[in-house]
Amino acid sequence: MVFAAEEVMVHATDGGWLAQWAWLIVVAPFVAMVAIVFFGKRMPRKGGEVAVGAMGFVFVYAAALLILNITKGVIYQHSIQVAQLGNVSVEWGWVVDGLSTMMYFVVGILSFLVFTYAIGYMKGDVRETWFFAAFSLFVGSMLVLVSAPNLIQLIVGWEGVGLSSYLLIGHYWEEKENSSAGMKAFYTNKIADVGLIIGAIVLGTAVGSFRYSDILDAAASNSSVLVPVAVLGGVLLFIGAMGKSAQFPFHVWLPDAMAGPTPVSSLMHAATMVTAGVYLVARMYPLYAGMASDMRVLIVIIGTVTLLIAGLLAIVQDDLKRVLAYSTVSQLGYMVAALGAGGYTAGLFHLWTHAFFKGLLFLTAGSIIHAVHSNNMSDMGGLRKQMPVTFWSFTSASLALVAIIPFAGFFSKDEILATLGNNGYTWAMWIGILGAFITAFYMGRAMFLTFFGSYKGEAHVHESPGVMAVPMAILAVASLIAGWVNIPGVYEGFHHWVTGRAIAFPSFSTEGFDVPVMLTGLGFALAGIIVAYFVYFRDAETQQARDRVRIPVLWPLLEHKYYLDDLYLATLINPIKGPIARAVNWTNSYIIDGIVNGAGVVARILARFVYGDLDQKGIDLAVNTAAIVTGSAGGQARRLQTGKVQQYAAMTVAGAVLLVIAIVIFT
Amino acid sequence: MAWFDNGWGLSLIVFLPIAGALVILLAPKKNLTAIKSFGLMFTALPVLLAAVMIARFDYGHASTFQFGTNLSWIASINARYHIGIDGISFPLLVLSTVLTLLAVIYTFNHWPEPYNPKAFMALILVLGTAMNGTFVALDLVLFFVFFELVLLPMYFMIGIWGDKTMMKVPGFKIEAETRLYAAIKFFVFTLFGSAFMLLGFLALYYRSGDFLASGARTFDIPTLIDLGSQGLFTGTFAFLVFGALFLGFAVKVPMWPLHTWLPDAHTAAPTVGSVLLAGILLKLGSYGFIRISLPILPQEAHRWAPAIAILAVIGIIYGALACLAQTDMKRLIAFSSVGHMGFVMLGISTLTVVGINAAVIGMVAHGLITGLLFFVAGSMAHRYHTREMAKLGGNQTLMPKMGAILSFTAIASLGLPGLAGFWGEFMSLVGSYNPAFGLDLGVFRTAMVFGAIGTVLTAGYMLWMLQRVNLGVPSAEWDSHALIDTDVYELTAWVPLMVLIVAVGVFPKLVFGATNGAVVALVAKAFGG
Amino acid sequence: MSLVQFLVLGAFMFSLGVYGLLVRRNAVMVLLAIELMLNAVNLNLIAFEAALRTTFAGGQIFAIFAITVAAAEVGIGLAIVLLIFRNRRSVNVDELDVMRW
Amino acid sequence: MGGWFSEASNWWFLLIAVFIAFSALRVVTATNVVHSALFLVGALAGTAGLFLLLGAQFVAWVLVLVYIGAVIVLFLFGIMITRAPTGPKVEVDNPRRGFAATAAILTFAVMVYSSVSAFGHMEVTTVGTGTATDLIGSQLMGRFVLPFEAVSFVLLAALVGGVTLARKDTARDETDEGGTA
Repeated sequence: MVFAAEEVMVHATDGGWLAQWAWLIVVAPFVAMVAIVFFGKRMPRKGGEVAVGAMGFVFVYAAALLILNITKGVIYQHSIQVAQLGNVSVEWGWVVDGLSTMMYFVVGILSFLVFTYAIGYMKGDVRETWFFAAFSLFVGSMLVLVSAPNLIQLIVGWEGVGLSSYLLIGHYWEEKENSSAGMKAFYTNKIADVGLIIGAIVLGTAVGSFRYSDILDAAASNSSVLVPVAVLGGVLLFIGAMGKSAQFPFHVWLPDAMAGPTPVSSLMHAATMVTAGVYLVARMYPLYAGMASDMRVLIVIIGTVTLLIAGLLAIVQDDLKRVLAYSTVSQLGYMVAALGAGGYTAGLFHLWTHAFFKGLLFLTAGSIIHAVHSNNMSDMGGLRKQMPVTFWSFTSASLALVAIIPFAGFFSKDEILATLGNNGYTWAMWIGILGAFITAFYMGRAMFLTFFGSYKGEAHVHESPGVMAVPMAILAVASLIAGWVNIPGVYEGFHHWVTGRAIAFPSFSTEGFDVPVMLTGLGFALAGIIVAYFVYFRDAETQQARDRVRIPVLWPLLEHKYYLDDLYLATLINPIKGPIARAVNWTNSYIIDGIVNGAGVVARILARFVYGDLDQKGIDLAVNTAAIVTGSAGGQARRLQTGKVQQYAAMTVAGAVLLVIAIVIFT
Repeated sequence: MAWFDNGWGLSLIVFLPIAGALVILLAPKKNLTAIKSFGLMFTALPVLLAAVMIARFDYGHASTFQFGTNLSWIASINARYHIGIDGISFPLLVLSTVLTLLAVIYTFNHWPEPYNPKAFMALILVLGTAMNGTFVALDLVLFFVFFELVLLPMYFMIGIWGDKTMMKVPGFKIEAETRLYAAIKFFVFTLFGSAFMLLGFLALYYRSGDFLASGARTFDIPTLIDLGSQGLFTGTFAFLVFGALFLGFAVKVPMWPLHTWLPDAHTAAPTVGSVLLAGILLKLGSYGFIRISLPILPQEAHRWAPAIAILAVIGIIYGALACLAQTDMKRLIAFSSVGHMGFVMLGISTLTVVGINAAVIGMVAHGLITGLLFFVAGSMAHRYHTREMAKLGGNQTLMPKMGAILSFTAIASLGLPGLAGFWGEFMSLVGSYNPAFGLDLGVFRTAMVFGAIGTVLTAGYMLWMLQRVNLGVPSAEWDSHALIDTDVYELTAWVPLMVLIVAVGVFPKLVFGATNGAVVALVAKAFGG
Repeated sequence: MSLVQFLVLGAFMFSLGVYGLLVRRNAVMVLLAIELMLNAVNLNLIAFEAALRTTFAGGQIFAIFAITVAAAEVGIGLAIVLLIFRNRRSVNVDELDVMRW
Repeated sequence: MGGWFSEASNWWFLLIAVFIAFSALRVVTATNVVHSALFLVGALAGTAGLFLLLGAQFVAWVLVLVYIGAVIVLFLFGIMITRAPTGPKVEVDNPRRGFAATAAILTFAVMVYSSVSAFGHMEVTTVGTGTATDLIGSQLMGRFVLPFEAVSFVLLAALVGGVTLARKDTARDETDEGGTA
């Protein structure tokens, strides 16, 4: 066994009333949504206050649950059956355990802060009310997903998240690009969801229940029913996770998702969407760690490929939000790779820290965009002075992302690298270290281009209002300290939080810092910053260095996003939308309908033959002939009709006489 | 309430609408209020009675026929007035009464051209009787009568109140008025299937005499089911009978490749006609499979199941692809029905409890969702005077409520979990992963994969439709139009549907609670569990 | 006296009436021709009566009837001619062809 | 044939018949309407003579009184009112003279043939007592009372009809005058 294993001991309470009422945090956002839809327009802040209130409730409740989990530990699960089909049971319910309390808290705190920020950011937007309604739906769906005790509810939340992301990304749907970006997100997810749905069906049918507890019990006990399908089910579920967590090759939707308002991006990248895939893998971790462990290398490969290619893409972006978006994809690659390598805690820990600093990065980006009215870094520069809160927040988050000690990202990324190294994925560890360099380089680039040098934009720059600045400041602090909850050898609380689950499973735990790895990683990160400094700050005026990093083949390849979008468009979307759909329609109109219409025409021809030739020309011939003869005779006789009475009389007389003559002759 | 349980309740639900039609025919043509109030009264009463039935239905014995009666009708051929509902027909009957009522309410403010409220209302009511009757009939002759009675009002609705534009029949040099072409196609197609179905009924009738102790032949469905579950109908006879019934029901469903009447009929029909056509009429076919074909001829159902599954999946993919090529909004929605009914048929073809349950909820959900979609599409066509999606766009800006409802419905239609449409799709996939014992796993699991891919394509065309119709900047063409957002009649008709879509989505027991018991018993009896 | 001689005279008179009926253009003259024909009929009736000698003098009575009806016919006929003349300023039968198809 | 002339009444017949034939011929050939009407008077008078010859005195005098006295006067009035052309200049006959003559001759031939073949053997009883007028009267009011009343009704109807038809439409005339004035 590759694991430096530690059996997680289940020693937890059922959580009491706090866990029993935990469904409230799932329902609250939906209540808020309904309230906003019906009454939002009449409220002073267009419903934003309701949404923030609901998120505040979620945050407080989630914090209470987290504390409960930290202090006593909690494992609680409740299911309400809403349908029974033969032996298939459909249930709604909620789970309160180590994993879900951590997720509730992440979702709760980020939602609360981002919603607060959004009150300021979205002020005066064309569809403020609608935005808050959809945003609440977004959070609500995510909570449905997180709280799910079974795969069906997970799918419900999963697709709900997809839908709300579609609505929010396409928020400015007046422009076709934006609504197309929303659709792209939805489709990409939907394609991956095919895997999720089939995977859920495969596992659920095999076990006879869609509950995690039943499936994972079966996995833990090496149940014979699960043996034939465990790997298949694991792969299929992972495909679903790849879609949501934007893993290669499904990552294409995430950068385009920037079309939505910035708070959406913030929440989507931090807590409510892309984490879903990671959460799913973590939730099903006992399966991956046990029966489906053969496929774990696939997860690691996908994770590392994603972290590398997305990191490279982040280098070439001019759009600040796109830099951050690719960086998210890259960081998700880290998490996935960690989970694949057996680093249950490491992956979730990175999810945790990443949520804070990536959420913050987007908020600061939003703040900047709000100020300069442009997404492009070529329109920014030198904002350090005018926007101090933003600058310091951005710095804090960047350092966390780049993984500089003692910021949050350092601890989580280090743990991932250590996990990869310790579990035999040395190649993956080196890619991870390379990724750290790339991360540092593009973040340094973004930093220098945005805050240093001279201002190149035109809009009047101003610091954001308090309602936006305060959440940023809070998150800036969080970006610093969020990593301190799991310092190997010092305090390993996080590991205990998230491993408190109903199922015992083998989990990797760091036994302390792996000092060489740590130093290497840190060194590469610093190197990345330094290179970025030389290229984008010191040589800012000459541009020579920048030209030098434009490596001929690679750079255009990156600028075209490896031609993946074009590939999908050319091989999948356009053919289906265009020729294939048209061909089907043509088939419908001309072949199937052709047969139908042809049958109709044949019937008509036949009918014409039966009627025209047989009936009319044959049987009716006599009748018609009589009619024709009568007609023509009448036409002739008509000439006799002069209207002159005497002529008629003459005829009458002649006729009568002839008649009498005839009678006389023949009698 | 003994009278209610002994057949009067059901008979009233069935025959009140047609009585209303007669009353309306007596009403003066000019008196719109009388026509409206009679229409409302004679469709609202069945809904109330159905509500009473919901309260009184014995869910613990959902497999027994309830509220029924069995009276002598045509003694010479032993056709009887045998009615009753079980858990399978019950949700469909409720759906039918509700949708008829909503159609009547919607019509109050949307009389199609040529304006003739009296006749139109009477036709809706006749249609109501025919649809309700089909779901309660437990005698093949009675079933056939109601099944065919559906055709007449629908034929006239399409043929008289339909789309008057000229259309070119593809592949031929014929030009025809859309409504006439569609009405004739609809009628002839369905009649073609029904002819075979009648043959099948007659064959069962003559054969039944050989097995019954009394030697008397029977059209009685429960009796035939008893005979069928004993495995008495076998061999070439059974094969041919199933084939004949298949043709009759598959045309109505419609299954690929017998579906082509559907887009034309839907496109040409007036709004209410499309709603009822999509909402109820299509279900008659799939209901026939569950009620008649499967239990009476279980061995043949088993033999035919893979073929049905393959055709269903072709329908799903094909319908979705055809949707992507549509430019006409109503036609797109019509083609989406082919795909959705494909899921229903896929569920049925699995011959499992899960699959057949999925089929019933799929039918109910499709009735609610596609019915609503046609309502909205009809209202939009009414306002914009065009159904061409290329000309629309920015509807969300022009008519925010209408746009929101359209978005909601389209999203429900693509099978979003948590809304009604999801259960039918998901559960039929679950069923086809694990079909009835002895069915080819390869075929059904392949079908499941393609079905799942079909959901992606469904999302594709639905969202694309939304993008083209709802989103974007409205073209300047509409500036001069006074576009009025949803009126009160529309909201009255639509809100119940939206509420039901959410309710069934969140709490599917609303449907499964009734169906499951009946389906379990059906499967146990016919296929031995 | 033989019966035939009267009948032949009547036939002659009738034939002349027919001729006149067919050739005359003046409506009044047409009417005159008709009177001639009626007269021939009366002659026949009286002749037959003289030959058969019925107990109830049927021939004579029918002759009286015929005369009466003829008088009525002339009255109406002349009235119609008068009306036509008034409307068309002509009694020319040839010009009366409104009954044509 | 010789025996035919031995009867005196036959001479009377021949005389009157020639007169009738000539008069009748002129009725249909005269170019003047008035002449035509006067020749009709002749034909009718001759017929009345023959009636006397056949012993139908009452009918003979009815013929004279009704026809010659009333109908012909009516005709003359009609001729005057219609101001029909009286001169010979106007073609009084239409061009179908040949056809009409043929038809007339054929009619004559048929009638003669039929009469001769059917009644050739019959004789009429000669003048003598004649028919009593009281017989006619009693028969009219007895056996033939219904036809009699019917004919009287026809007469009345003809009277009313004649008046209605010939009456001047005052209203229309006034508008006519208004139009010309």
